Amino acid sequence: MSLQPGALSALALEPAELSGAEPADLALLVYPSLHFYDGRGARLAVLNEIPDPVLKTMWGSFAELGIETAERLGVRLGDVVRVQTEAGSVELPAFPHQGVREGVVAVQAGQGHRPVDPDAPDPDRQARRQTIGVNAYPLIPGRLDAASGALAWYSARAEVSATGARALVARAQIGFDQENRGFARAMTLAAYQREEDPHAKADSGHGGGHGDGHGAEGEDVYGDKPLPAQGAASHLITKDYDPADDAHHDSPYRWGLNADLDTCVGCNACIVACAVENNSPIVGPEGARAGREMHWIRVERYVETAGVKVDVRHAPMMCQHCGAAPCESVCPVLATYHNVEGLNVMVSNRCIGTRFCSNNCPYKVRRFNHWAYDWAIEEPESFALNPDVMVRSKGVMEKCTMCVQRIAEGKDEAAREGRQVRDGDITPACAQTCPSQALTFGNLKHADSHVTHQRHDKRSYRILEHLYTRPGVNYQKAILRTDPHEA
Amino acid sequence: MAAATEPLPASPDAINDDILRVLEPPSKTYVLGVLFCGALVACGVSAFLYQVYWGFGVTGLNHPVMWGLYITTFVFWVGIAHAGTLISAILFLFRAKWRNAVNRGAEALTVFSVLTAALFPLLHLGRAWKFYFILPYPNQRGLWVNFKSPLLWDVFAIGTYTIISILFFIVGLIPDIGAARDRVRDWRRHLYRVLAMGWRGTSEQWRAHSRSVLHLSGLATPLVLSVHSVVSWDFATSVVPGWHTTIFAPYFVAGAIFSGIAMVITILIPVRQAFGLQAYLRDVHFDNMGKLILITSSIVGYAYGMEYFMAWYSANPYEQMSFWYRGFGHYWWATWTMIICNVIVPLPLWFKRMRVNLAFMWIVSIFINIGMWFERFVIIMTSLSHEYDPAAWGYYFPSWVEWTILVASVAFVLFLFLIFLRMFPVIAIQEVKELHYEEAH
Amino acid sequence: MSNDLAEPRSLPRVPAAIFAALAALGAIAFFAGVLAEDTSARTYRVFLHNWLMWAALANGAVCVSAAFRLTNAGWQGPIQRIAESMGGFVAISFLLYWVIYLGRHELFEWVHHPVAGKEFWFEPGFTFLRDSLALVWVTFVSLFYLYISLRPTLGAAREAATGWRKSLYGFWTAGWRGEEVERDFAERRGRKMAAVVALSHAICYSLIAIDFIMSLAPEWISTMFPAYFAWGGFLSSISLLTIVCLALRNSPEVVPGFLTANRRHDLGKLIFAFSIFWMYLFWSQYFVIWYANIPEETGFIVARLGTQFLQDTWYMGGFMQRIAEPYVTWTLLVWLLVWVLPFWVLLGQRPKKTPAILGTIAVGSVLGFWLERYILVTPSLVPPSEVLAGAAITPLGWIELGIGAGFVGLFFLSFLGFGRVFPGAIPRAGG
Amino acid sequence: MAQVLGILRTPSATAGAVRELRGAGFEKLEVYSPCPSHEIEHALDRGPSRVRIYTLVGCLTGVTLAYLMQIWMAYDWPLVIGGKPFASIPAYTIIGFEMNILFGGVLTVAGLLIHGFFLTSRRDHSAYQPSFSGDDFGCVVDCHDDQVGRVREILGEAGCAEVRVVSA
Repeated sequence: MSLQPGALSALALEPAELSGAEPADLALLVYPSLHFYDGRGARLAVLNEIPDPVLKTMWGSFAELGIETAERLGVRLGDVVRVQTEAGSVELPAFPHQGVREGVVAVQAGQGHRPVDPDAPDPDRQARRQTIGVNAYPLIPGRLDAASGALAWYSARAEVSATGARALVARAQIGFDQENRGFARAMTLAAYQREEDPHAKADSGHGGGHGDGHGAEGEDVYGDKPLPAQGAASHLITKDYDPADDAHHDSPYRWGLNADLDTCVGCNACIVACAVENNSPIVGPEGARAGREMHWIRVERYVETAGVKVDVRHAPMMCQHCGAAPCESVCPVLATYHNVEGLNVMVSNRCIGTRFCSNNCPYKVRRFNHWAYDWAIEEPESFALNPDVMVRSKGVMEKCTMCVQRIAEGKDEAAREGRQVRDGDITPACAQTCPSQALTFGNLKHADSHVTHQRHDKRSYRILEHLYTRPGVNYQKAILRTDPHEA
Repeated sequence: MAAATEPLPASPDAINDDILRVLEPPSKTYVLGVLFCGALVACGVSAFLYQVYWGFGVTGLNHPVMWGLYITTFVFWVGIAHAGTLISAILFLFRAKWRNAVNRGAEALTVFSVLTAALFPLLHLGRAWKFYFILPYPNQRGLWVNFKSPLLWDVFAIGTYTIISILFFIVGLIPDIGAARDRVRDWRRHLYRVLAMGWRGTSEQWRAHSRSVLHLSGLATPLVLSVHSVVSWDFATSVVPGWHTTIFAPYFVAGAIFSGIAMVITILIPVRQAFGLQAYLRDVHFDNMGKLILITSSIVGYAYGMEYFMAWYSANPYEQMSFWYRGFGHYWWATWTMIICNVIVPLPLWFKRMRVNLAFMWIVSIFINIGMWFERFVIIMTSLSHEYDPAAWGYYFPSWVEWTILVASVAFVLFLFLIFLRMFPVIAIQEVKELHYEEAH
Repeated sequence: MSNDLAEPRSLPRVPAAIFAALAALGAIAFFAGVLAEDTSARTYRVFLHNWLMWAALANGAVCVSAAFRLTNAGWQGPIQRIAESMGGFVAISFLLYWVIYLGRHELFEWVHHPVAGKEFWFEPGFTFLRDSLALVWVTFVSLFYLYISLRPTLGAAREAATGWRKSLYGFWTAGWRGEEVERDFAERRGRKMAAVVALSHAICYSLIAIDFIMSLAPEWISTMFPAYFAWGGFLSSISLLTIVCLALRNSPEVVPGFLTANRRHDLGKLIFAFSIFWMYLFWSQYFVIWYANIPEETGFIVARLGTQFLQDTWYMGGFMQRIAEPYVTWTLLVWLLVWVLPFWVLLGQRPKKTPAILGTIAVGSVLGFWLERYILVTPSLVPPSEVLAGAAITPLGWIELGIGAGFVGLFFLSFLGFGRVFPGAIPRAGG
Repeated sequence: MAQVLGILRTPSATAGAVRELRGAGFEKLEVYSPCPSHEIEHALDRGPSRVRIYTLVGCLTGVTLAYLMQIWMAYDWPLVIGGKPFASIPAYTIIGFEMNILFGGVLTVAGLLIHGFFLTSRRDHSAYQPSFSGDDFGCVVDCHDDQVGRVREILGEAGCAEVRVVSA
């Protein structure tokens, strides 16, 4: 993530070209954001609400500073700073993090549009009423780059000073340390090539204790501290845990999803796809600051700092469709249960909003409607909703359904052709959108399906499997080309 | 009774006079108190309606912390509700006679707090207007309820407890209503005549009455253990680190008795002073309640220690982190308030001198009330804000709506208690009399 | 009166001979078992479970006396002193503790290699140091409590005592003048010590439960378990106290007719109420673990209750096969003896007052606790998988029964010895 | 028939009067007392109240109903919940226990109402006076008119502060 010095020289930009007075001032870096690029998507609330892939912030722009630089300036996260260049100045909250080179202040471009509808009555349409973030373009002096003849983006020094004000920063994720909990795991290439047949261990389930990816005796899994081994007591259970058991024996299907961490790039496209497919409400900047975003899937970003090299991992996290789901048993009104095809089903119409299911979900993937978000939908906008998915009222839970509407459609399609569902018939929105095909959907009861193969792969593991939740979502470890401990 | 050092009232008839005097027309302060409490209750009702109209966005609840002040306060009031049954039923079975003067007030407190507590699960429902979904009634959807859910056990446990404690309260009250009927001369006479249902104290009535009280005590004793155990299982049956721990049931029961007795002391000391009931609420009562506080405080302290020890001993990173966070994370102030109020502050009560010092007892009891409220706050907040997934850690602070409803709930209990004070004898006349005759004998 | 207090009790010959024989039998079983190569581990295992039973029981008996004092119970009369006489065994149990220390290599895995994540807690030296200190403390406190409790009685008896008793009593009651003020003072001090005894029991036996039972299956945790174990010591001592009282009720050596119907009723109520409370604690632990179904916790229970404990199927089935799994029948028997029978039989008033019924239930309860201790210890050391693979396991083997009998013999010898050294402790004449 | 009322001051005196009267063959007695008294109950010797049967029946009904209800409802629309068996007996024990207590308690009170109020309300209570909820104990004897004298005598000897004929 850090800006490599070589990258600058490739642009043939001489540091002397940076205008501005003091060499002690920071180099200003205005860069196009992943979500808005140059600002063409900035009016879309759904894009505003997607967490930034690195900062995990929503709604707004931030002055990114290196940790030491921020310390030198006496600026903490959320302090509103003024960024001043010869061309202009903007005020925005500071966000110090380790992904920025020291001596640089970085601001995403493409925000700060004036409100289109400042008098919009609805409190939920903050996207229309307010200016979101700041426009960073006025900071650029507007010189041309001699080599290309285009605008010189990187050509100004900026002075950053605290204004004394504080701003609440909407963050989808606060810490990037996974505390040795093995959410996003990795193994070295060498270990992957070395490892024999993990199949015997991969699904040993209840009896085998933590045969859940700790199986490789830690040699390839750094940072994933296993729980104490199971004692002799549970040896009685000899039957291996097979995820296919979590569907009714008459059902030909047990749906499962696979997330390959090696190919996941953390782009968040799956979140957009999911939100659009499933009519997820937009909670607005205030809702996001309160931690009430309604995404059914999130991409967790973890930074492992073992060894000298920084290793960033992304893990998509959605409902795990547990075979023995802790959320189900605590619901008093049967609003969530396990269906015959192995899905964890949420019946929002039955929900009365005790919210116990969310408390008892170890993956924290359930979302609660704090407001009646659907009030924001009016006549022309309502045509943008997916008619196959209902909108939820205030006071009820919702969560990932594995795009149950697409499953129904796929099964209908297959039934019309008089066959069972095959790989590729059904693709949930997240998997469909994923640019690197990190997500795969399929039938775990079918021995030859893609997901079944992936589940038995050497890299396979399930998150928090030691709780015996029997997740239907499988993960595959990222591959580290070099061993960080040796590097 | 060995500890009866202070004089008892002169005659059984004087008992009626003394106790029924409380029912005489109220003073201005009393009326103001009732109005004040009523106003606060009205504020709470408004806040609730505001929340129903807008949704849970008006509270401070957010993504990882889905339970907040409401459940805290719910558990708190359920806990308070345990003192009445403990004093009335358990001590009745143990034949501890000192209970006689205290039990009526404690039972009233039980009824009012359990009624208040029962409101909170409704207040905290996302769709409170659909609360009836939780009852197993036949419906055209053909769908029943989930009897495996701790929240459903709550419905049954709290419901049973409400009904049984009200019945227990009324059964104990009937003879005294009879006495009030024979004394009071104003409009309430008619009310009492109806409520006494023809009570005349015949031997047949007393025979059925004593037997019913005995049986209700026998039923209420395991009930009182079960109710707070069930409430504790709301937490303990989950998989949340910091909630899922086996000691919760007895620990919650001890904590409930602890806070309940403290609340009884908090309320009865002012009542004793205001209505001149020194002859009835004597040193021995406060001495014994002080001892109960000591025992339960020790159990609660043991449980704190055991939880922390086991979290460390488990070598389970989730448990360890959860308890580290509890002591030194965002909510350290709540945790240490809880420990100081519940374990440290009651320590002077090991000395009898402090137990019979009513001013001191009153202050200690208030600290315990605060500490026990914080205990529930700590258990709920610290565990939820720091669960398994590090990407889903968060922080919660209650909003003004929640604080308003908390204050209103206190006002509601006080409101009901004040009304009760003027309507019904606050000390069980017949039981004090029974004791009087036994001692004279 | 004072003559009576110091007059040595004639040792009841037949029971004393029987108990001596039992103790000898226990010693033979123990040494024979330990010296044979193949039964050594088993012998230590059996010794451990018996020791856990009787040490906690003896200390529980002191706690019973302390509880009488703390609650101003007022109905107990000589029963309190009988409980205290049973408590004399704490000294012997402290000596027997060192046998466990000798057998540590056979019993505890963590002596050989550290437990992952618990290296510090189960460092063998530290473990035995803290347990020894805890036992020294709890033994000292219990004996000191007995000392305070006996002082007034012995103070009255010392003039009439003869021989070694005279010097013992003199030493015991040094500074005692026999004034009424002292009596009150002793009473108050006794009450304070009673609180200390109760607290010490709770804390020290919690520690013992962690170090000697939970440590056998070091991956398992339960916050309830230590308190549950300590409480079991208390309840088993009440049952045994009831048996002793019933056995002594016609003895010429105790106040005639001391065990009135009302006192039997009260003892029965204690057993009844506390067995419910035992069940409550058991259930609170069982249920929470069952519901959350986390393998880290369920393993311990599954080894004892079988796979029927698990929620591994959507349907309940195969119940009969499941209770045939190792240890399951014994665990169910514990339930039956400690809770089901006491609850249903002692529900009414009359069974509580009938000596035969009350006695049978009490004997069953003590046996149940003996089995319970067996169940707590053995499956951790001989897991069900080994039993299925052919390891012989029964609580009724010759070593088990022999050592069990040895503890019974020693316990009652200690009880009789206590009565002989302090004949005044349990009053013999009415008064 | 006549009714004679004796007013006494203590439970023991009342119990004494009752014993005397019963000894003399007067079984149609009614005692009013301001508080419960074991002595009086012993003297009247009417055996344990029938309320206990209500409690027992209530408890057994409650627990049976609770289990039947839960198991039937679980199988009426079987849904898999958290991987637990449809009829999860351990989980159903909680509501089984609560309904046991609920029914037991409610029926106990029903028993009290039936035996303490409804079944006894037929009796003529003209002898009742307000001081019976204060510190007076009343002992009412139903007797033939010609026995009034004898009753008065016994009551007087038993230490009645006042004896009068309520109705003749």
